Amino acid sequence: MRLTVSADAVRLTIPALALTLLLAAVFWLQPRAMSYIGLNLLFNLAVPIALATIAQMLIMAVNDLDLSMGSFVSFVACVAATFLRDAPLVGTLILAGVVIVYSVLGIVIHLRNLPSIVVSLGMSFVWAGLAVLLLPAPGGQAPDWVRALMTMKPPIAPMAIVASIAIAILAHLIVMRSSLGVVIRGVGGNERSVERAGWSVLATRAGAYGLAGIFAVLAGIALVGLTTSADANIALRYTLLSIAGVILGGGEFIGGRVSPVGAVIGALTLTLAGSFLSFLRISPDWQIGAQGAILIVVLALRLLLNRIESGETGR
Amino acid sequence: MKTLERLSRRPWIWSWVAVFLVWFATIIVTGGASTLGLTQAALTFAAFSIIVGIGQMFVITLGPGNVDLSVPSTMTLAGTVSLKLMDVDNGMILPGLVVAVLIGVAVGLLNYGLIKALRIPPIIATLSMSFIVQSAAIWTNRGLRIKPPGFLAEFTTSGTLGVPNVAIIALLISLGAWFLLERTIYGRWISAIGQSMPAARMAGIPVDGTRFVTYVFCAVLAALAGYLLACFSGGAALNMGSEYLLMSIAVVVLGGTAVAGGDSNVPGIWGASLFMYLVVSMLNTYGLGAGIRLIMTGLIIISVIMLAGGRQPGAR
Amino acid sequence: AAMPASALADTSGKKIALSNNYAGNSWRQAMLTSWDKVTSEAVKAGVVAAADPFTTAENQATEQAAQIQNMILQGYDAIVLNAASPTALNGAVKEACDAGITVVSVDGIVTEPCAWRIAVNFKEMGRSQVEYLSKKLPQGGNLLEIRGLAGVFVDDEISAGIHEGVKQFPQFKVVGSVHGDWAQDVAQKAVAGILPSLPEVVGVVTQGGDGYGAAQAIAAAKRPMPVIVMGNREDELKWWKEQKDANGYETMSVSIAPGVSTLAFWVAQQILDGKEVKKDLVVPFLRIDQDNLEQNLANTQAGGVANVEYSQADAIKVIEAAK
Amino acid sequence: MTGNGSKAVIEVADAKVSFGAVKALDGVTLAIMPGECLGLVGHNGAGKSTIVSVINGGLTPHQGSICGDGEILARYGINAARARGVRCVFQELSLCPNLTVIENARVLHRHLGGFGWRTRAKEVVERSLDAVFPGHGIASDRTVGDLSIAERQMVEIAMAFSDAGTTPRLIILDEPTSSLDASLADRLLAHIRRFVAAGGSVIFISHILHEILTTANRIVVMKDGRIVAERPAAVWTEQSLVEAMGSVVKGEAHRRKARDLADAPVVVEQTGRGMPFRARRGEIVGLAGLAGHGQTRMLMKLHATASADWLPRRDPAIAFVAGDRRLNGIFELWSILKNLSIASLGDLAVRGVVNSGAETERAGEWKRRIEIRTPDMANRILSLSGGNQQKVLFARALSTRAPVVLMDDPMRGVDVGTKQEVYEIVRQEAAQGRTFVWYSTEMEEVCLCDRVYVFREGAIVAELAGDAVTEENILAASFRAEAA
Ligand SMILES: Nc1ncnc2c1ncn2[C@@H]1O[C@H](COP(=O)(O)OP(=O)(O)OP(=O)(O)O)[C@@H](O)[C@H]1O
Ligand SMILES: Nc1ncnc2c1ncn2[C@@H]1O[C@H](COP(=O)(O)OP(=O)(O)OP(=O)(O)O)[C@@H](O)[C@H]1O
Ligand SMILES: [Mg+2]
Ligand SMILES: [Mg+2]
Repeated sequence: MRLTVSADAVRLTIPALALTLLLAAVFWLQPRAMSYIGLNLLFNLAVPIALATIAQMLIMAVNDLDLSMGSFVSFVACVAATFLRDAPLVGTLILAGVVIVYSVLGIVIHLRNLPSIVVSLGMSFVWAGLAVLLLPAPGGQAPDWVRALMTMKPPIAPMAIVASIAIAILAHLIVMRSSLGVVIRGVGGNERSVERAGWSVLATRAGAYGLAGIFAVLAGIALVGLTTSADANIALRYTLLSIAGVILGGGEFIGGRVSPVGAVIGALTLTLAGSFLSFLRISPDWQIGAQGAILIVVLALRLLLNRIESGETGR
Repeated sequence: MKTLERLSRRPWIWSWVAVFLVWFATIIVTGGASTLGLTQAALTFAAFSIIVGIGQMFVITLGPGNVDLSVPSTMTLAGTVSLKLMDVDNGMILPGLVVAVLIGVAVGLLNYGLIKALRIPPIIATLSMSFIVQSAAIWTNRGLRIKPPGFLAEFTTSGTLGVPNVAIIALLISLGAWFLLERTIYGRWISAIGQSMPAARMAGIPVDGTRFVTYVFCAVLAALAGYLLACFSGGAALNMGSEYLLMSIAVVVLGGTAVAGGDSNVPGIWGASLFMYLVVSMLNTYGLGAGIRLIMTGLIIISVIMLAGGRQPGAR
Repeated sequence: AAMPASALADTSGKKIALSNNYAGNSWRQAMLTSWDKVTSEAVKAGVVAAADPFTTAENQATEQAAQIQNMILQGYDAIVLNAASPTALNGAVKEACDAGITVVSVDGIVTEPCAWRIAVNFKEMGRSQVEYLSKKLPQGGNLLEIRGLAGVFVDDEISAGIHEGVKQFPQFKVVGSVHGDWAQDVAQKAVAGILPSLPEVVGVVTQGGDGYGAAQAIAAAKRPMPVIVMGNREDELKWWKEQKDANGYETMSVSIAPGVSTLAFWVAQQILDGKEVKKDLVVPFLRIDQDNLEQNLANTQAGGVANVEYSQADAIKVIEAAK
Repeated sequence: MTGNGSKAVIEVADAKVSFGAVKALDGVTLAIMPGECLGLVGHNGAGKSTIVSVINGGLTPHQGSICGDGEILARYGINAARARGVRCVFQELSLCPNLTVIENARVLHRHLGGFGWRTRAKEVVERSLDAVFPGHGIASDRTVGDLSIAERQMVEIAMAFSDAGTTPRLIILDEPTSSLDASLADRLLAHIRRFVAAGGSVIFISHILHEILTTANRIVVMKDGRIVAERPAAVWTEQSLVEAMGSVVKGEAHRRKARDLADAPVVVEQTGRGMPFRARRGEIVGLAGLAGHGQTRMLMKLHATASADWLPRRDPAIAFVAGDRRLNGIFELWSILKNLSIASLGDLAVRGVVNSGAETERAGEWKRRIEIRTPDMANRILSLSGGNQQKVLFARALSTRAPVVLMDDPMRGVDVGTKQEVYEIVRQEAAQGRTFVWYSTEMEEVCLCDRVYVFREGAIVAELAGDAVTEENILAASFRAEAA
């Protein structure tokens, strides 16, 4: 029996190592972070990002890209801070409705063979418009149960860590272990062969988009739970963050090669990178540039580890 | 009839149809009185998206995952630095232009350097680069708005025979781009790379050289657009490029260029750029609130792409 | 021996941080420069131990929330905050307060009750524009409104003030409204697009940072120049001055001074010093009129914004006034 | 057909399919009996793949009917076909490269779902792999993309034979051996015989005639969308098959007379693990050995060292003919013309501007020379059959001025007639001083070379020259290292 390290595991070690290194650097700069409260402060805003990253990953699994992720999460946050609190039933219906809209988008994109980039670009305007209509000025308030959930203090590990692990496990089960996940990734890998095996690629794509919608809705709700209130622009950066998170986690743009655990790690890494910079105290002129530099460094690390790794297995 | 049918299969035709519909819907409000003004304004402002969009189109043609997100910050840096250098002096116009172009070359060089050296997806590489370039812009002029030299301000804001000068520049650049794409080896090469990089490599195409030149070309066009825009709007601002991030991508894909690469389209960029400007003008004219306006913009974009339809089967 | 009542807690060991959400325009750059200028002197004089500025890469509430959380970890004693959103940072601000940190929000204020607010009456700023126009143009007419960034608190407030003003002076009518995102080039583009469809406009009400762009667009369309309310940017003032010299053009200019960050710094220092300070403080906005145009223009850096920096004494005055 | 006792598994009657002006099927009637292996041969573009698609349910014929077990099937589609036990191995690999072998099995067998499907799928795949290719050495939790092309083909074949609920009754194999070496192919053929003996049916398409002759019970010859001959396998000979396909028999392919090339200058050289690689001017060097033992990697390395990545070369040093044309051969969006000319644009352009007149002329020349079957070179490349696409790739490489041509098993799916023509061209070009480095999985082709390097585990283990290039020697060298 030959011992083979599965490609998935290899794909994971690199982002995980990058995260560990960064975390070590942060602890070294700011030992206070090495505590229950410190870890929570470092990571709690990564929870919604991780959820959005999983959503983006599902879309990328079928070779599409969602440029509306940020404005969609903002819109959900607005709904959560208004309807979900004041009229839970209506709020729930709206959220269920937008998940269906996501599925329909998948269907339309498939049927008309449209580039997902353009459709989602268009949708980003639509979600932003709806959010502005809902909350012309920032406001609203998070439902109490959401707030309670996000500020919970579980024993042993802080909420941010517990939630991240839970998200990673859930997404792993859905995407890597379930039949639906296999078929979704199969569509990304070779659409024609999935079709030839008698599956409906249409239904699969709709499923992937619907699931992505669900995760994005969760991201919006989690975000409001942390910020306590919403505004129409609250999560715009999630579009690029979620894409970067998937890539950092070892995912690829095409070919259905994704890793849910990697995506969560990617989201955590991105969040941590921001803190790392804060602790470095760079001149304000270069703070923005340093964010770019840290992205480059993390990716360079990925390359370096890749090199070492491929040198070992001789591939 | 036959020509009509052939025309309807051109990927760029739909953006032009949309342009005429929206244009008509706008001028009808004032009973045609605004025709000339609106057309001139549309040509003027579309010119900037066209220049930026052409560069972006070349990059997108390189295949899936290729996109330049550093366009806005390149525009900003080129605008701020060149205006600072010219310092309202008509004699410095040429050095200013040269510096803007050099900035474009430098950014493109660094962009491709990152992509190649770190083997990271261009989308991430150029995003990281854009942060650094933005910082450089902040560092060089700290947000001060310096006026452009008088001649340039006059030139960019006026027209020749009723056609805005910036639109004429955009037209010249478009013709050049069209020639590059359709007639030259370089055009073939980027299209081949966009369809399949391994196949391009095996066919003996200098893949890295071609991609490198393309990224530089895109950054140079962005820098040029920044230079013109800063002169046009009477000074460079640190956030002046931010609009052009999504805009440059939108005009490329709305114009019928294949998102998956390998197939590009110059007339479509014109249609899409005019369209993006006119939609906002139309909705402003109808006096709709920001929310409705955004929703309508989104729905119109989706309708146009639905009409234009997907790509032919067989293409990825 | 009893200490004199005025000798309060010493702040020389305290650290203050500035959390800023945006650095991409001249106003914010002026704000950062003022902060640097005033605080570095204060640090040198030993008033406080540190006053570090931080700026987020993207103008986003979530990123700023993370920034505030990091400041908590870094052990700052006070945070001066120019917030991306009045409400979306409440979670992070609450955590800071719970950690015993003084949070003073300024310009972009937050609604979390535990924080201090140094606010400008934005509504009044909008209303006063229309009031000014009503004096200049008693017969009224059509107005064009240039708004800021949709969905942002300040935009909504100023716009509400303008519409209140229009209600108060019904001879005016807002015939067009565009979003200029507080940027000259965006404003110019939006105005150029709507202008052809508008009837004659007598006044342009703005939010600052967009008057010059509007003037450019109107000039390009070869329309008669309406009264454009300016926003204290140097290029706006310069254009106004040119027009004034050429044809006696009259208008006014109003905006919040970027130096308010220094006021917030001193207020935070006073709070750390143990002073009793009301949670809501008001600073006047900075207004420039026809008569003091030249003087203000002379004091404004080329390409910058008209500015005032505040001293400790100013802060004490503001605090006393609120009592 | 139903008269003689048993009923046909699937019977297609008078099927017509056309793609635009091309009549891919022009009234084909075909029945497959239980316990029968039907051989299907024909030139490139004869319509074999098309009839396969019809039987598989992937393509509805524009005219004609389909019967199964004697009853007419009105609504026949992919799922109906699968429910009847029809399975298909397509020539171009159709697994999902990003999934593991097990997960691919899950995709293939729709009804394998439910809790614990992984265990069941693993069992199904491994059982079938063990049955078809004993001693295969493929771990079922490996990602398909990491497998070699031969391993992938093995997995795909095994999947088709696997049984997860619906017993496979008719298995269609469209050129299944194209990427397998001789020993693996033999194992497959043996399994086909066992399967047929047990009552299963197989449709077997191949351009390698002796495989068909030894395995099939009945052989059908197609030509231009029609069936032109149909006889029991025993009656056919290789000669008569080739004649029926309409190719001019050009006699046995012969190696060129041994030439003395010892004095010719060395044009390519590569050292690595094992023996060094060297090729001289005008030489045809073969790369042999079992599939997937480093031959393709060697070609890639040779190409990488001689080609420029940054600056265009004035004189191309090396040209390449891809075997995996989907991956590194064709440009799918382009016309045949552009696909052909891309490697030699430098000669067709003045200062970077392409001279389209010269381009069209050059393409027309090559269309005549190697008979690319198309009405118009401006048609899209994908409108050509697989074999014709391969011819375009040949023309692309040969039309350059490169002194060295690398060929990566380039005859996959090329019909017999065309092969003979290409062999002839290669011989002529070599005589004029071009060097060919030729990797092939077909022994006949390897034997055409002047000198052969045998590969084993990524390294060269033997060098055979002249008369020593024989099937026995190559096989011996391929396996000897294993014993050592
Ligand atoms: N989708 C299609 N569009 C256009 N023409 C097609 C299409 N599919 C097949 N054809 C044409 O139909 C004819 C029959 O093709 P088919 O693939 O059945 O040939 P084949 O016998 O399998 O040939 P080969 O041995 O090369 O695989 C060819 O001329 C081919 O070009
Ligand atoms: N499902 C399909 N959709 C579109 N075109 C198809 C489809 N199936 C086959 N074709 C076309 O049929 C023609 C035959 O190509 P195909 O790849 O099937 O040949 P092949 O039999 O695999 O190769 P070879 O010629 O090497 O035997 C090509 O033109 C191909 O594009
Ligand atoms: Mg075929
Ligand atoms: Mg075939």
